[in-house]
Amino acid sequence: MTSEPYTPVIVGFLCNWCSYRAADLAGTARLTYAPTMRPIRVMCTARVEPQFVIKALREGADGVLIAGCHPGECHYVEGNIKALRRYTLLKQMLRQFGIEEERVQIVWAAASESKVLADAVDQMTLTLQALGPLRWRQTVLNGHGAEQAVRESADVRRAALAAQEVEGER
Amino acid sequence: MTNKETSPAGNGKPKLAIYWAASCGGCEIAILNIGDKILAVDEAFEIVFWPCAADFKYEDVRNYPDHSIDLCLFNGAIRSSENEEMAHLLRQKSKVLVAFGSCAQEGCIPGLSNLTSASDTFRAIYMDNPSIDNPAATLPQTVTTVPEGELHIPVFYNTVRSLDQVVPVEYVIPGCPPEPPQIWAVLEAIVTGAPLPAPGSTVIGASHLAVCHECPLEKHEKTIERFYRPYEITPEPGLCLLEQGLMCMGIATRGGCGALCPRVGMRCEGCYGLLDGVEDQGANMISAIASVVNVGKPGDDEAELERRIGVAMDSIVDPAGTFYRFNMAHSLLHRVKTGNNGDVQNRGSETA
Amino acid sequence: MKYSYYPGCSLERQASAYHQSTMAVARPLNIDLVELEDWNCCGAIEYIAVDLLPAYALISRNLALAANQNGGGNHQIVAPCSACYLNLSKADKYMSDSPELAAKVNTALAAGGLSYTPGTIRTRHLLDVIVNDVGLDAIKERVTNALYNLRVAPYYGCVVVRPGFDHQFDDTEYPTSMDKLMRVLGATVIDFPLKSHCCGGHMTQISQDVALELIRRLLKNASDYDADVIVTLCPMCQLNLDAYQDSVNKQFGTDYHIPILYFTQLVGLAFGLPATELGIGKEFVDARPALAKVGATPDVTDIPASRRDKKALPMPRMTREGER
Amino acid sequence: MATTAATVRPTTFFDEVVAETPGDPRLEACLQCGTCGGSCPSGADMDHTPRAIFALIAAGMKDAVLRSNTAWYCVSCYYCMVRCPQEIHITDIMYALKRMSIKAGLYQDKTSVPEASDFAETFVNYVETYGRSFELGLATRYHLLHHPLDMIKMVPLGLGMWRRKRLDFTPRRIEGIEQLHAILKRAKELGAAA
Amino acid sequence: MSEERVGVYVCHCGTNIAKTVDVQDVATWAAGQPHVTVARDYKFMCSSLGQEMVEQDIQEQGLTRVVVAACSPHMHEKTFQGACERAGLNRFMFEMANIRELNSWTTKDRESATQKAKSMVRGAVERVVHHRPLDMLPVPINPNTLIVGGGIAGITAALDIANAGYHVYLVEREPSIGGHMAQVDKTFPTLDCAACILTPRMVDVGQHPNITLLSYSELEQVDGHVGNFTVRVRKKARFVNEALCTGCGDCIEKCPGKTLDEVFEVGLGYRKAVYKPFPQAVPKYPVIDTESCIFFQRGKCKACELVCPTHAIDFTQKDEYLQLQVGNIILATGYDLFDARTIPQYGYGRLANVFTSMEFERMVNAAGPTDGQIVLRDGVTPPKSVGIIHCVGSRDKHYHEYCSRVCCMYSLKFAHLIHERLPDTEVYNFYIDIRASGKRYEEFYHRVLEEGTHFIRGRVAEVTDAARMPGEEGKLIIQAEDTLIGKQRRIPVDMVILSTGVQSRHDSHEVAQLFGMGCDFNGYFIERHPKLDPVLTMSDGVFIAGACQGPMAIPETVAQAGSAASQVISLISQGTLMMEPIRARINPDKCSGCRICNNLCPYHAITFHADRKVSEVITAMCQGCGACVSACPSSAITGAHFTAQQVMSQIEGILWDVRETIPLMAR
Repeated sequence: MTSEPYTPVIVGFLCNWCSYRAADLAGTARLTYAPTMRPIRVMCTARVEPQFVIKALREGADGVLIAGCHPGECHYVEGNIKALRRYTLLKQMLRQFGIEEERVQIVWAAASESKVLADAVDQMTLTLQALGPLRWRQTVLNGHGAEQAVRESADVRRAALAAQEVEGER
Repeated sequence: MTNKETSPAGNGKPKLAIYWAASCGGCEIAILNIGDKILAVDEAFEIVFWPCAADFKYEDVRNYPDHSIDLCLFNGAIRSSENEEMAHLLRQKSKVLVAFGSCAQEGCIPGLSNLTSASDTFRAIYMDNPSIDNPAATLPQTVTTVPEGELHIPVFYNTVRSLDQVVPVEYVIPGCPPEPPQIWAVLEAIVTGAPLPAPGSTVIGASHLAVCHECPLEKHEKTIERFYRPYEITPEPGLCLLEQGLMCMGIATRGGCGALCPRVGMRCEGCYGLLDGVEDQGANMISAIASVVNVGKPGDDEAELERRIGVAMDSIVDPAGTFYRFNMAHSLLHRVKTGNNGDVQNRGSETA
Repeated sequence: MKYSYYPGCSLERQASAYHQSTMAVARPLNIDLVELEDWNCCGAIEYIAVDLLPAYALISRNLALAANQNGGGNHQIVAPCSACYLNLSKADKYMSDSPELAAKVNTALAAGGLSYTPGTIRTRHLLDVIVNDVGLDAIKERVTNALYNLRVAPYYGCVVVRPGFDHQFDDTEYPTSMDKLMRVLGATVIDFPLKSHCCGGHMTQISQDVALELIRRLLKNASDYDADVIVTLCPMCQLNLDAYQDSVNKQFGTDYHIPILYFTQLVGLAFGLPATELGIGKEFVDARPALAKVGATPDVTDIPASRRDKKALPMPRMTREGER
Repeated sequence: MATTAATVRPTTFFDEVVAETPGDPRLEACLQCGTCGGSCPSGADMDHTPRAIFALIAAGMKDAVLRSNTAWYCVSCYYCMVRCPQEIHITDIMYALKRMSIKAGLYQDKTSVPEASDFAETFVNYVETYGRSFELGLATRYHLLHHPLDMIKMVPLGLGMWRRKRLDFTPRRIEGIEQLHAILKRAKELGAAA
Repeated sequence: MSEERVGVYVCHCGTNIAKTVDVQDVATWAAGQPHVTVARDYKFMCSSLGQEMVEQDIQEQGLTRVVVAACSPHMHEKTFQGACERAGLNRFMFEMANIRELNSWTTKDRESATQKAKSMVRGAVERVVHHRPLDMLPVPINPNTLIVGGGIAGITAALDIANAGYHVYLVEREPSIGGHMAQVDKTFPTLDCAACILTPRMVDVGQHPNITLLSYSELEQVDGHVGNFTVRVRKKARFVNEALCTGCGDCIEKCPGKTLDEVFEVGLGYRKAVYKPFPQAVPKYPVIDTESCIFFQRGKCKACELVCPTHAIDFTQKDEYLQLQVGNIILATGYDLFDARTIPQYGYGRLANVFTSMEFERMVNAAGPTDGQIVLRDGVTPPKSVGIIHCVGSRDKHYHEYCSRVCCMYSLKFAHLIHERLPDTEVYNFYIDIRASGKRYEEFYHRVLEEGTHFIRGRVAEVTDAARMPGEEGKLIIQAEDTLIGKQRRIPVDMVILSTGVQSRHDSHEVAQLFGMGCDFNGYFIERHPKLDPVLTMSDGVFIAGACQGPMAIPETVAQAGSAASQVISLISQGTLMMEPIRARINPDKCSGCRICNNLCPYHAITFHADRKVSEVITAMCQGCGACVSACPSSAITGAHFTAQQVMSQIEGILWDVRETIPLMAR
């Protein structure tokens, strides 16, 4: 299902205390990684509302990366655990919308773990390249197309009749 | 708005239109449920279009001058080309267009079919349905040639939309259906010429606070270990249902209904839709609910933490259908992912 | 409890006593061991030294067969030989960690019409199954002929406890499962300091001088502690300590006569099974004199009077887990 | 993606060793503490302790490393691996060095231990032929090759084994031997291609 | 919103950004974006000229918002906020796009980097137009201070603050203050007697009019926020009435209940059931340990009650609870010692003559269980040879990856003390590296070398009593590789000392949670900045000092304690404190009283008003994490400077290109 090679766009929510600093450190250490992640700083992963994630996907991102402190190391004690709970439920729901699991990821990167963060971006970029673009606006904008609905109902009928023929020959 | 303008028929009463698009008809009944007050409505308005109650043809409406209808209550979602055409037509003819009820406001139950595609819907209705015998695989066709000529029926769209996604509306009256006292309050205000809020998809006939505000059940700090479906437990009376593990949507749902469901021990399903300042009802619900699921604490092993949280969230069955029961068509995602041909793509292990 | 059983090459002949005694005690312990059909050699520690991919393919053929035999479910395979246990669990672990390796191995397996998903089969050592699945309480109930007064040195060797891929069941430095098992059987257990040191492995073939020195250390230590028998759980350890004991005595001018038995043989004896059914008699160093010391009642005089000197400083309390 | 021609670091011997080891052996993390050398049962007999071998690898001294008897004296006890404070996969690296030394042909050097590699190769031969190992054949063939004079010493042991029914005179062949051959052949091709 | 006038400034950062990002292109492009009034690029935005450019534009062009695309906000956000403020613009009308650390330094692909920079700028522009002016929050400061932990850190900080004229509550878990330093015999490298330098300070604490010493007490609960904390302390029952007790010690002498002292004597000595940890204990009052007291266990005895001349023994005493009001808190909870039993191959607990370093400290201490005699476990035989093993539990991924920083030096001290007391005894130190990087440390190392200590460079593999060769019988054999000669060695010795490292307190996670702070992987409290703010934490008004922050020796501990004290004193002297206004606020007109948020706040900053059925955030307690903001199902909670509108707009902004290029398929 891989289409033409494309450069994915990832929206990255980085917590101010660990992962944003990890990202800063990745730069300071001149770690090279894919320029696909567009960062948004939040004070804590607990500030990442599920609707931010959904909004990013809807507005054209191919994936969303949430990055925070390791559980137990949150600067706000357990904000990241709240984030993990929301993320877990959100993913279960996104699956119902046909959005592949890999498109929304959470990663724990402490302030010193610049490599972890850089690797996560690279890895996610590869994964998204394999999955192909998401183009959610296209899904929404084209979904109700009239022509298409007409074509489809014809398709359904054709398929059903073909199936019956096969049945009949037996 | 002023309601003293002259109408084409010239009897001086403001003109009222009521239309039923993709919906169950409950909204029409809700209007009748205002009881005796219906006479006052008849008294105050001249009804110029109400296919459910009186014999009007679309052609009649087409012949009205533009903006000649003073108030149009439009219920139902936009599901077919007919719905869409009527939305445009009534928009053109009406001064004030009101999205009446949840279907028109946010897609409501018809909107849930955005979790599938038109072809899958047809397949379910006309082919795979156990009570259907359809050997010729006859499906609704938009164009059919008969000896007399070509017949046309409306196109069944792939995606359900709300009214305001098709045409601009002045006001929205939420609810599935809107509660009769609220309907009357709005109509009364219009009849008496009371000032209405500024138009622009503005919600009227409802509260600006969540259902919890009207709900008499006792509320505490919330910590939830797991969730139950309504048949699994008998809720303790007098106690917040959400705290008892029932997925009550009241926290994220606009009030105005008087919290009728929770009062009698039924969880709120969210029919009054989202609150002002909220972009996505389901996403807000996820955030709120997941926050108070009392699983995991700092210092837990990371893998174990993820596993346990996963298990707790698994007790929420069909999150999309639960959190977007009424709001699907108005949500940020709007529908399930489709391929270039509009087909629903592989959806993993979707269970409902 | 049902398991796939992977005997390994040694148990076919060289260590047939281990196989015999395993089968003999499996019945009373309610362990159902179903031998993996047409299994092949695990490659010991040699194959991996020659070629990487064929070595993993060789091992994985067994895992694939086991997965098929069990209908693709999540199943367990029991290996009594330490090297087999290591190889099966190691291959599974490394393939789980490296999808790339797993893919290559699967390409090779495909040439034989097989495939294997890492993580499908869990490899267990026989000792782990007996101590942790059957449980010491259940074993205790079965003991009819307790091994009172027999001084045993529990000898684990290396690769059952190290490196302890995913399913580590005992300490890598100071294992105690077999100590506990032997105590349940009524034996007097020596706190054997070299319990997890090396028996020489394949060095008996490659550089006998190196191997004999390693064997000597173990025999000396066991003898320093007055062990009657060394009890082991690995065919290689048994062979080295047993068959080369004579060579050690010749090389170093020592006179060790310490029989080397499999733990399953002692379990069998304590259950009252006849020695012949347990393969006793196949060992080079005759076990009969040692086993003759088994008494009907525990010898109370053997317990050392441990009065500490008043001036002595207190010993640290051992509160570590597993020491209770 | 368009990138400017980056300077590519030439592959070093260190890289080769890491590439030959499955997984991430973490070799670069060695802090030369000597826990491995101290723990090794055959450490006293090695030309270089494992720690010293790692230093030699880092220094790029390929010849010295692949000629050393160190890897061949490894008894696979895994003490070094579980004790290493940096969690370096030492035993796996030893296996990798054995393979590299066979490939490079350096083990044939008279100062090293050709016996060990030949023992391994003889063993592999039997397994590849029959699917299972064959102790008698292994011992005789290998000893005839390397220690013909010691063969006589082996006789009592062999006889003892036989008397105790611990020895087969004929190898056992598995039923699916052709399947195994096909698998191993493919694996070797894949290994060679890499 | 269209009336907002945004200035965009793209920094070259010399070539740091300009090399990879086409900064001129970004600036030219930005000038054409919505809301943007002026867009410029400049060599060094953070220079005074760059800042002046911003200030000038604000004043001359009437900018209402400023975006600077440069380095990390952690680097220069405050710099540019200052520039805005100088030009009369509220500091929060500013946003930074980090196109250096997060962009130009991480790729060589100029085209992608430029595109990413544009996205980040557009995101910042879309966000900044929704910014609201915010004011810093003033908070009054209660002048009392709580110090938790009465080791050398707590003692030092308490005296510093008390001497400045402010009141201190010093809470200590054990019956006496003094901490680990009181257990130690000599301190390296000066070989001062620890007791001689510590006890005068302890006495000062006990007598200081500005210090309330709460020993044998534990912290139960902390509420409130900087300037105004309410703390609940449990004063455990001593069964000795402090008002009557003179500390004469008669009760201790007559007590028949003897038990192993596992705390102060680390299991090497005994104490009575009624006891003081050590003779110079402060406070001087003993405590009765109910576990070993014959009266508490069997109901009979009361020997202490009989002999007490002042009738101070009170078997009916109960735990007391105290409520304290303080403005600041210093945590000086110290460290635990690594448990040597964790490493079985070193034989501790199994092999009698393997000792831990703290056991040895007690042994060489003249007031210790052997009166300072260095002897084997039999209590009489002096060792002829001693092996000291460094890095036990440290520098090892299985235990603690970090260096414990004190072991090398105390191991050298041990070697010296052994030479001093037992001149004929051989001492072997097994080490990986000798870390002697303090004042006069290296010189001390040289002195020990000259005294004839054997240094073997190699981490010990195992300690065993399994003799292999003649000469090893009856000895402990230390096996290691001597890495300097590349050979395995086995050294038989009589005594082994394990230089165990330090680790965080076993309950550090619970304590951290009590104070709403974070712990790192190893359980050490996280400082606000490891270099620049080592004693501040993320919780305003909570400071840390000493080894609860990480392994450190006495001089650094004392320095940190002094630093924490001066931070507290400066806060108190200010009277009020200005705090960042990034806080949550609940709009009472939108709150439905659903109470979802009520227990989400780790700082307990949210209260529910049952009468009005609305929840409220106590602004001063809020730390601005946003957990409640995200959770509010009514969107009634706004997180200042991180509002949903601001973030959603930023999302639209950074996705400007993909949003616009997705084609609308024809109907």
